[in-house]
Amino acid sequence: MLLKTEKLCKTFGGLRAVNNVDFHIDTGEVVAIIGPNGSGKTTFFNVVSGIMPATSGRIIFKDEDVTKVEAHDITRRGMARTFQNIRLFPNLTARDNLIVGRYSRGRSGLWDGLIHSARLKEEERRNEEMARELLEFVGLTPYRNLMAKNLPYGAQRRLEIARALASEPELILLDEPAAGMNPREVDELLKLIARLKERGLTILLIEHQMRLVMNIAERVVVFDHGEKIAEGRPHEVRHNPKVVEAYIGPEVDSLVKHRRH
Amino acid sequence: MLSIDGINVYYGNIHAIRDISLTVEEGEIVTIIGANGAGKTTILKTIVGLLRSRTGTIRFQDDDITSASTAGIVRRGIALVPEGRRVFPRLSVADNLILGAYSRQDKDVQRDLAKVYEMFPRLAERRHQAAGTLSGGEQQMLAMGRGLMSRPKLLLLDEPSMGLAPLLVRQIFQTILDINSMGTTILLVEQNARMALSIADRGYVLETGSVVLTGSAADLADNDEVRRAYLGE
Amino acid sequence: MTTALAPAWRQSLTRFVHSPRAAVVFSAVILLITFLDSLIDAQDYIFSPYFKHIVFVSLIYSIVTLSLNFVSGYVGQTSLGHAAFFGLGGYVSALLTQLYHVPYWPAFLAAGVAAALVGIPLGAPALRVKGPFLVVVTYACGEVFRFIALNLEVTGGPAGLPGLLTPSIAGVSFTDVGATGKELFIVTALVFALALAFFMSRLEDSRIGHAFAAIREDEIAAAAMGINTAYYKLLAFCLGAFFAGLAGSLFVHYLSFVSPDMLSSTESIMMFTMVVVGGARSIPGSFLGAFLLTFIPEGLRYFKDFVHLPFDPWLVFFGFVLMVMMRVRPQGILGADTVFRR
Amino acid sequence: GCGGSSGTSAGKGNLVIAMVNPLSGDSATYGVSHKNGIELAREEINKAGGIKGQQIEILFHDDAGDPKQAAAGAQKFADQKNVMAIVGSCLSSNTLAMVPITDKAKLPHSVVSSSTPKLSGISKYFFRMAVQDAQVGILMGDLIAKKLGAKKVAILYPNNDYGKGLTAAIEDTLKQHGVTVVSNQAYLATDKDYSALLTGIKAQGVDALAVAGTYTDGGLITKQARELGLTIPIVGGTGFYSPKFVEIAGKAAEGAIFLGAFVASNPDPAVQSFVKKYKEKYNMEPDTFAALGYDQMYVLAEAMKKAAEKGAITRENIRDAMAQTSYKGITGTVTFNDKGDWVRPYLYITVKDGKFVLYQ
Amino acid sequence: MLLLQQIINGLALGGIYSLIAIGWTVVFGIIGLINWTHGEVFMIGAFVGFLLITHFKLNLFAALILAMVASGFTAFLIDRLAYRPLRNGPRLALFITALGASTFLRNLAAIIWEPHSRAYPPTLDFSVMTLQFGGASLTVNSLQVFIFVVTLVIMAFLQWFITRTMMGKAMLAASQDIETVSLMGVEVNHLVTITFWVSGLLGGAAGVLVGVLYAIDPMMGAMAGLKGWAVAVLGGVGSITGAMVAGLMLGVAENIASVYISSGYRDAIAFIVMILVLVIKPTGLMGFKFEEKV
Ligand SMILES: Nc1ncnc2c1ncn2[C@@H]1O[C@H](COP(=O)(O)OP(=O)(O)OP(=O)(O)O)[C@@H](O)[C@H]1O
Ligand SMILES: Nc1ncnc2c1ncn2[C@@H]1O[C@H](COP(=O)(O)OP(=O)(O)OP(=O)(O)O)[C@@H](O)[C@H]1O
Ligand SMILES: [Mg+2]
Ligand SMILES: [Mg+2]
Repeated sequence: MLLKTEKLCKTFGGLRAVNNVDFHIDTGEVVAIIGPNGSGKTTFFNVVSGIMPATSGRIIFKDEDVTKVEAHDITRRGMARTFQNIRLFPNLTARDNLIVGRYSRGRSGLWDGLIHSARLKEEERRNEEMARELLEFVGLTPYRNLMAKNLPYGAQRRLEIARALASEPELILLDEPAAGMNPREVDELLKLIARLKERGLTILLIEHQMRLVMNIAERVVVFDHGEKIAEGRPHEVRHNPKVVEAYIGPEVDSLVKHRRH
Repeated sequence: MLSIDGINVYYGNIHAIRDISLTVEEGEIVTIIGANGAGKTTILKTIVGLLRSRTGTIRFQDDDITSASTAGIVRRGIALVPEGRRVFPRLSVADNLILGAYSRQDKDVQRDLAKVYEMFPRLAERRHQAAGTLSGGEQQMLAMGRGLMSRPKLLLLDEPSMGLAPLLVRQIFQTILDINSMGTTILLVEQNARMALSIADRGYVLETGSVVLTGSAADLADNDEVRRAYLGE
Repeated sequence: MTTALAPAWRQSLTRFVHSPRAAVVFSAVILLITFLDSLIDAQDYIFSPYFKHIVFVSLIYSIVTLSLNFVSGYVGQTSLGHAAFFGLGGYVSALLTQLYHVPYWPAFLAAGVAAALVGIPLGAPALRVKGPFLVVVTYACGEVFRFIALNLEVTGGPAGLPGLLTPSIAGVSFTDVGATGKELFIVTALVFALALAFFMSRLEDSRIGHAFAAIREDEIAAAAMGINTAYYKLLAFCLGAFFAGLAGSLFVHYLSFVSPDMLSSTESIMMFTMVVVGGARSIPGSFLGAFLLTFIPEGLRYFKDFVHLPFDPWLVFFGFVLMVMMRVRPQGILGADTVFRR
Repeated sequence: GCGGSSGTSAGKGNLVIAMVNPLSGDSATYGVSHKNGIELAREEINKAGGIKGQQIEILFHDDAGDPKQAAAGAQKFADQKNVMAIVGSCLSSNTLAMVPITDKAKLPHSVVSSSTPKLSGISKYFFRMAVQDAQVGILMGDLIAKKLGAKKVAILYPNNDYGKGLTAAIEDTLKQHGVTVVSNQAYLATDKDYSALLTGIKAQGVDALAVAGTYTDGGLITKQARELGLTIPIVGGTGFYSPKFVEIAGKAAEGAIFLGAFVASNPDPAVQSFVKKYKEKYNMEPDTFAALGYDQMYVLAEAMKKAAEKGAITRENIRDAMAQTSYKGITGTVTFNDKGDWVRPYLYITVKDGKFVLYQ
Repeated sequence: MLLLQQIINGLALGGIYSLIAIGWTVVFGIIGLINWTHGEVFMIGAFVGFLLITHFKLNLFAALILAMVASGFTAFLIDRLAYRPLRNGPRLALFITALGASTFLRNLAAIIWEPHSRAYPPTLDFSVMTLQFGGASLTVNSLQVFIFVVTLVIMAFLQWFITRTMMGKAMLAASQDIETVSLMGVEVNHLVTITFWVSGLLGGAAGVLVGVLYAIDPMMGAMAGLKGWAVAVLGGVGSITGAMVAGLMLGVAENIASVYISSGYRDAIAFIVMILVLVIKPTGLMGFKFEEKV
C-alpha cells in the first residue's frame, strides 16, 4: 500500500470539507476520485500533499506517518501534484518550470554552484535531458522558451503535469487534468496517463470528465459532502444509485430546446 | 447583432488572431470551437475591449464598439463570463453576484438574485462565504451567475462547463438554452464541442487564429474533419 | 516586452554587459582611475581624491545593491529595511575595534556574521507577512534599529562614533598607500564587489537559484516542488545581510566614522531604488544602479553651480526620473526578461 | 600627485571659501540661516574692498543632513587647492564625518554649531564658534535655582547630542544648588505632540521646566504646556532664540526665559545695523545661526588678512591666524582656546509682548 | 487619572493618525497601491490652508474647505499623471512611481516654500476645557475633540459607503481584479478618480488640522505619511474601521509608551507594536481573514 489515510478530516470554520475519509491506493494503481462540486476532493489533495494541515486523522505514505510532514518534504518523499487552478511559475519559461520541478532530485548545494563541481554539471546535464524529454512527452517542445503565463490554457495544464513528473514521483496527484481540453486532447491525455502507468507510476486523479475516468481508472472513489460515499470498479460506481443521484444525474438523451418563434 | 470584420490581434509580436470575421444574429446561439491556443479566448476578450485589434471593426447592434471602453461595451448589453472564473476572491458570493448587476439601471436586482440562487442552490447556501474559498466548480457557477445578473443582450461564455460535475454540465447547458429562449443571444466557447454543437445554431471552427470552417451546428457535427479533430471520434 | 523585440543594438549591448568581458573592462576602468596619477606622476591629480571618493562610495553601494538583490531580486520580497544591515555591520566593527581593540579584519568578518544573524529575526516576519505588509514591516524593522543606535550610549548616540581604526594589510595602513590614500580602499571594494558578483552569477544558475526563482513566482507551487520556502527565504535574508554588513564595515572604516544616519530609511529606500533602476536580479544592473545614483547627484551639483540654480535639484530630479523610468522601462535599465541563463 | 595639499591663492583671482551644510531635508532650516548670515557678511566685506583687493567667493555643498554627503563635500573642497577654508556643517554627525578629511587636507575648518563634546580638540585645523553645552547648562541652572528659586524641576530634551549634553550640565548645576530634578526625559526632535510628557510633568507638581531643545520643539512644548494649564516658568537654552519660537508658541511664548548668544533687540549699533541689513535682504529676523554665521565670516576675513600680512594667504597661515583670533562681533568677542572652542558670554532673554528682550 | 489624561491625549493624536490612515487605506484598498504621495498631499493641504489664512486672511473654516479641495485635486492629478499610465503594469512599478512622485513633490515644496517650520496664526487658538473630577482634573483641547468627532463621522460614512453601496463594492472588487471589474461595466478610471479625490480631501483636512494644532514644514509629509501608512496596514487592507481603530490605538500606545518607557523610543515603540501585530496577524487587525484556496 503506497498511500493510506485513516479517518482524515479537514474543517474550515464550521464546514467539514473532508470528513472521516479512509482511503488507500496501491503501488501501480490508477484511482480516480469523483464527486459533486465542492465535495472536498481538492481539499483532500491539499491535505494529503501537505499544503494544508489535517484537522484530524492520519496519513501514511510508504509506511511512514506523514500527517504532520510539510509539503516540501512530502514531495521529496516521492509524491507530486498538479493544481486545479493552475499554479505554474508564470514568468519562467516552460523549460525553466521543469528545471525547478527537478529541484527535489538535486543534491548540489551552494558550494557545487560556486565551483561548478562535477556533480553540478552532471545534474545540469540530467536536468536538461529530462526537461527535453518531458516537453516532448507532453507535446510542448515548441513552447519550450515561452513564459508559462503566455501559454494557452491546455498547454499550461500539460506543463503542470510535466512539472510534477520532473520530480520523479512514485505517486502523482492530478487535479482535473482534463479541464479545458477538448475530447481529442482528452484522448491524448489518456494516452499520456497510460504511458505514465507503464512507467510504473501510481496515479490518483480528480476528474469530472467521465470519459477519462471510465477509460483509465482501475478504481473509482466517490466523495460527497466531504465523505466517501462509494468506491469500486468504474462501471459499478457509475451505476451506483447514490452516485447517479449526487453526481451523474439521470440519463437524458438530449437537452430540451425551447425555440422562440 | 454582433458583427466582427477582419480583426487582427497581437500579443507583442505573436499574431494570435488573423483576419477573423464573424457574426452573431439576434436570438442565436453561436459556438466557437478550436484546439488549445487557437485563439478563442482572445476573440472574446477583443469583443469586450480587454484586448484591441489592430485592424477591422466590431459592431454591436449597429454601434461601432471597436474602440469603446470595456465598461461602455458592457453597458450596451454584452457580458463576458471569463475563462478561469475570475471571481473576486475576497468578496462574498452575494457581493460578487450583486456586482454583476452594476451596469443595470433598473432596481430589480433582488429578483434576479433569487433566480440565480434558484438556479444554483449551492451558491445560496454559501452566500456569505468568500468567493476565493469556493471549490472550483462552485466558482464556475458563481461566474456564470454573475454574468447573468447584468441581464445581457449578448452573453459571451468562455468554457462555462470547465470543472463542473456531469450533472451540472448538463444543467449549465440547459441553463444556456433557457436564457437563450428568454431572449439572450449567446456566443459560446467550449471545449466540450459535442455539447456545444448540440445546443448551438451555428458554429465557427478556429485553428491557429484563423476561421477554417463555419456552418450550421448540425453540419459541423457531421463534418468528418470536425468529428476527428474536436469530437475525438 | 521580450528580449526578442528589443532592437539589435540593445540586444548586443545587453549581451556584452552580461559577459565576463564587461567585468574585465569595468575593472580596468576603475583601476585606471585609481592609479593613473601614480603611473604618470602628474603634477596635479588627473582623478581627484573627490572623484575617487565617489568611485569608492559607488562600489560600496554596488555591493549593497547586489546584496539587496538576494532579498528583493531573487526571492522577490520588497525590503525597505536593508540599511539596517549595512549600518549594523558598520557599528559592529566600529565597536569591536574601538572598545575591544579587535584588529580590523576579524572585526570585518564579525560585522558580516552579526548582520547575518540579525537577518534571521528580521527575515522571520517575511515567512508570515506578505506583499505590502512586508514592505511596512521591513521598513519598521529598519527604523527600530535606527532608534536603538540613536538612544544607546555605546553607539555614541545621534552623533555617532568618530575616529575609527583605518584598516591595514600586513601592518600597512590603507591610507598610507597610493596617491590619495583611497586607492587600496577602492581596490578592496572592487575585489569584494566582483567576487560577490561572481558568487551571485554562479548561485543564480544553481539549484539554490532555482529555488529562489520558484519562491518568487509562486510560493505554494514552490513548496509543492519540494522547496523549503521558509529556509530559503531566511537564507536570502541572511546572505543579503551578511554582504551588506561587510560593506557597511568597510565603509565606516573608510570614513573613520559611523552614525545612525547610516541606518536611515532614506538609505534603505535609496538602496531599493538602486536595485530597481539597475534592474532587479541583474548583476551589471546593480553596479549601474549604484553608480548612477551616486554619480548623478554629484554631477548635478556642478550643473547647479554652473547655471547658478539657487537650490539643489537632485532630489526633485531624482523623483521625476523615477516616475519617467517606470513608464518607459519598468524592469529597470538592465532588467532581464528571461530568468535563468543557459 | 602627492598627499595632503596646501594651496595658496597665488593668483589675483577670488579668495575662495567653501560651505557644507544641510540646505535641503529636515535640517535645512539651520543650514539656510547660517548661509544667509555668511552671505551677508561676505557681501559687506567685498563691498568694502575685500581682502587686500581680492574678493571673497563662497562655494556651497548641500549635504542634505547626511554625513556621507557631508564627507563627499569636504573631500571635494579639500581637493580644490584654491579653497582656503571650509565652514559647516550645522549637524554634529556631519561635522564629525568631515573632520578627518579637512584635517588630512590641512584645511581650516570652522563651525557655528555642532555642539558634541567629541569635537573638542579633534583637529588642529578645527575651530568651533558653537555655544558650549557646559556653560549654557550652568547658566540655565543658576537662573532656575537662584533667580526663579525653584525647588523641584523637570527637564525635557531632544534625543540628540545637543539635548543630552545640555541636560547633563543643567542637572549638575541644579544638584549643586540643592534643587531636585524630579524628572528628565528625552523626546524626538521631530515630535509634534508633547502632551504625554507635559501631562506627566503637570502631575509631578514641579515649579520650573527646563527645555534643552531648539525653537521648533521648544515652541511646541511651550504652547502645549500652556494649553494643558501648566503655568510654571519655562527655561530654554540658546536653541530657543529664533523669531520662529514666538511664531510657533504664539501667546504662550510670553514670559519664556532662555539664553542667547545674540539678541536682535540689543541696542548695540553693530547689532542693529546687522539686523536691519538682514531684514532688508532676507525679509525676516535673523536667528542665532545667522548671527554666528555673520561673525564667522568676519573671523575668517580677519584671519585671511593676517595671513596676507604674514606673507601669503595659505591654508596653513589662515589656520595659524585663526588660532590667534580675537574679534569683537555682534555675538561677542571671538577667541579660541587650545581645543579650538570659543568660550563665550551669554545673555538672558525673555519674550515680552511677542518681542525678545533682555531678561533682568 | 494621569493614565486617563494620557489616554485622552493619545486619542486626540490618534484621531489625526486615523484621518491620515483612512486616506491611505481607501487608495490602498482599491488599487492595492502603497500611495507614498499621501504624505505630500497632506503637506500640501497644510500649506494651502496656511497661505489662505495668512495671505488671504480667510477664516479657518473656508481655508479648511479650500485646502481640502486643493489636496483632492493634487491627489487626482497625481493619479492622472503618474499612476494611470501604469495601471495595468506591475505593482512594483507603481510603487516606485509613488516613491518618485513623493520625493519630487516634497523637495519641490521645500524649494518653493523654504524648509523651515511655521505655525498657523495664534488667533486660531482653540479653547482648552478642564474637567474637574473630585480633586483631579482632565484637560481637553476643543480642537482635539473636534478632530476626533470629525474622524468618527468620516469613518462611519465611508464604512457605509464601501460596504453598502454598489460603487463601494466595486471599489473593493477593483482592488482584487481590475480587469474583471471592468467586465461588470464599471468605469475603472472614474472609480479610481473618485477614490483619489476622497483620499485627497481627507489628507487635506488632516493637514490643516495638524497645522492648527501643531506646526507645519515641507518635510512634514514624510513622518505623517509613514505613520498613516503604518496605521492603515495595521488596521488591515482597505478596512476603514481598522484604520480608525489602529490610529487610536497607536496614538494611545505612543503616548503611554513615551511616558512609561522612554520618549526617545516613541516612534520605535509604534513600529514595534505594528511589527508584532502583523506577525501575529499578518493581514492586520481588521484585515480580511482568508486562508488561500489552492
Ligand atoms: N480555504 C477554504 N476556506 C473555506 N472553505 C473552503 C476552503 N477551501 C475549500 N472550502 C470549501 O470546502 C468545500 C470543498 O472544496 P473543494 O475545493 O475540496 O471541493 P472539490 O471537491 O474539489 O470541488 P470541485 O470539483 O468543484 O473542484 C467547498 O464547499 C469549499 O467552499
Ligand atoms: N498574454 C499573452 N502573451 C502572449 N501570447 C499569448 C498571451 N495570451 C495568449 N497568447 C497566445 O495566443 C494564442 C491564443 O490564445 P487563447 O488563449 O486565445 O487560446 P484559446 O483558444 O482560448 O485556448 P484554450 O482553449 O487553451 O483556452 C495562443 O497561442 C497563446 O499562446
Ligand atoms: Mg476541486
Ligand atoms: Mg481559452
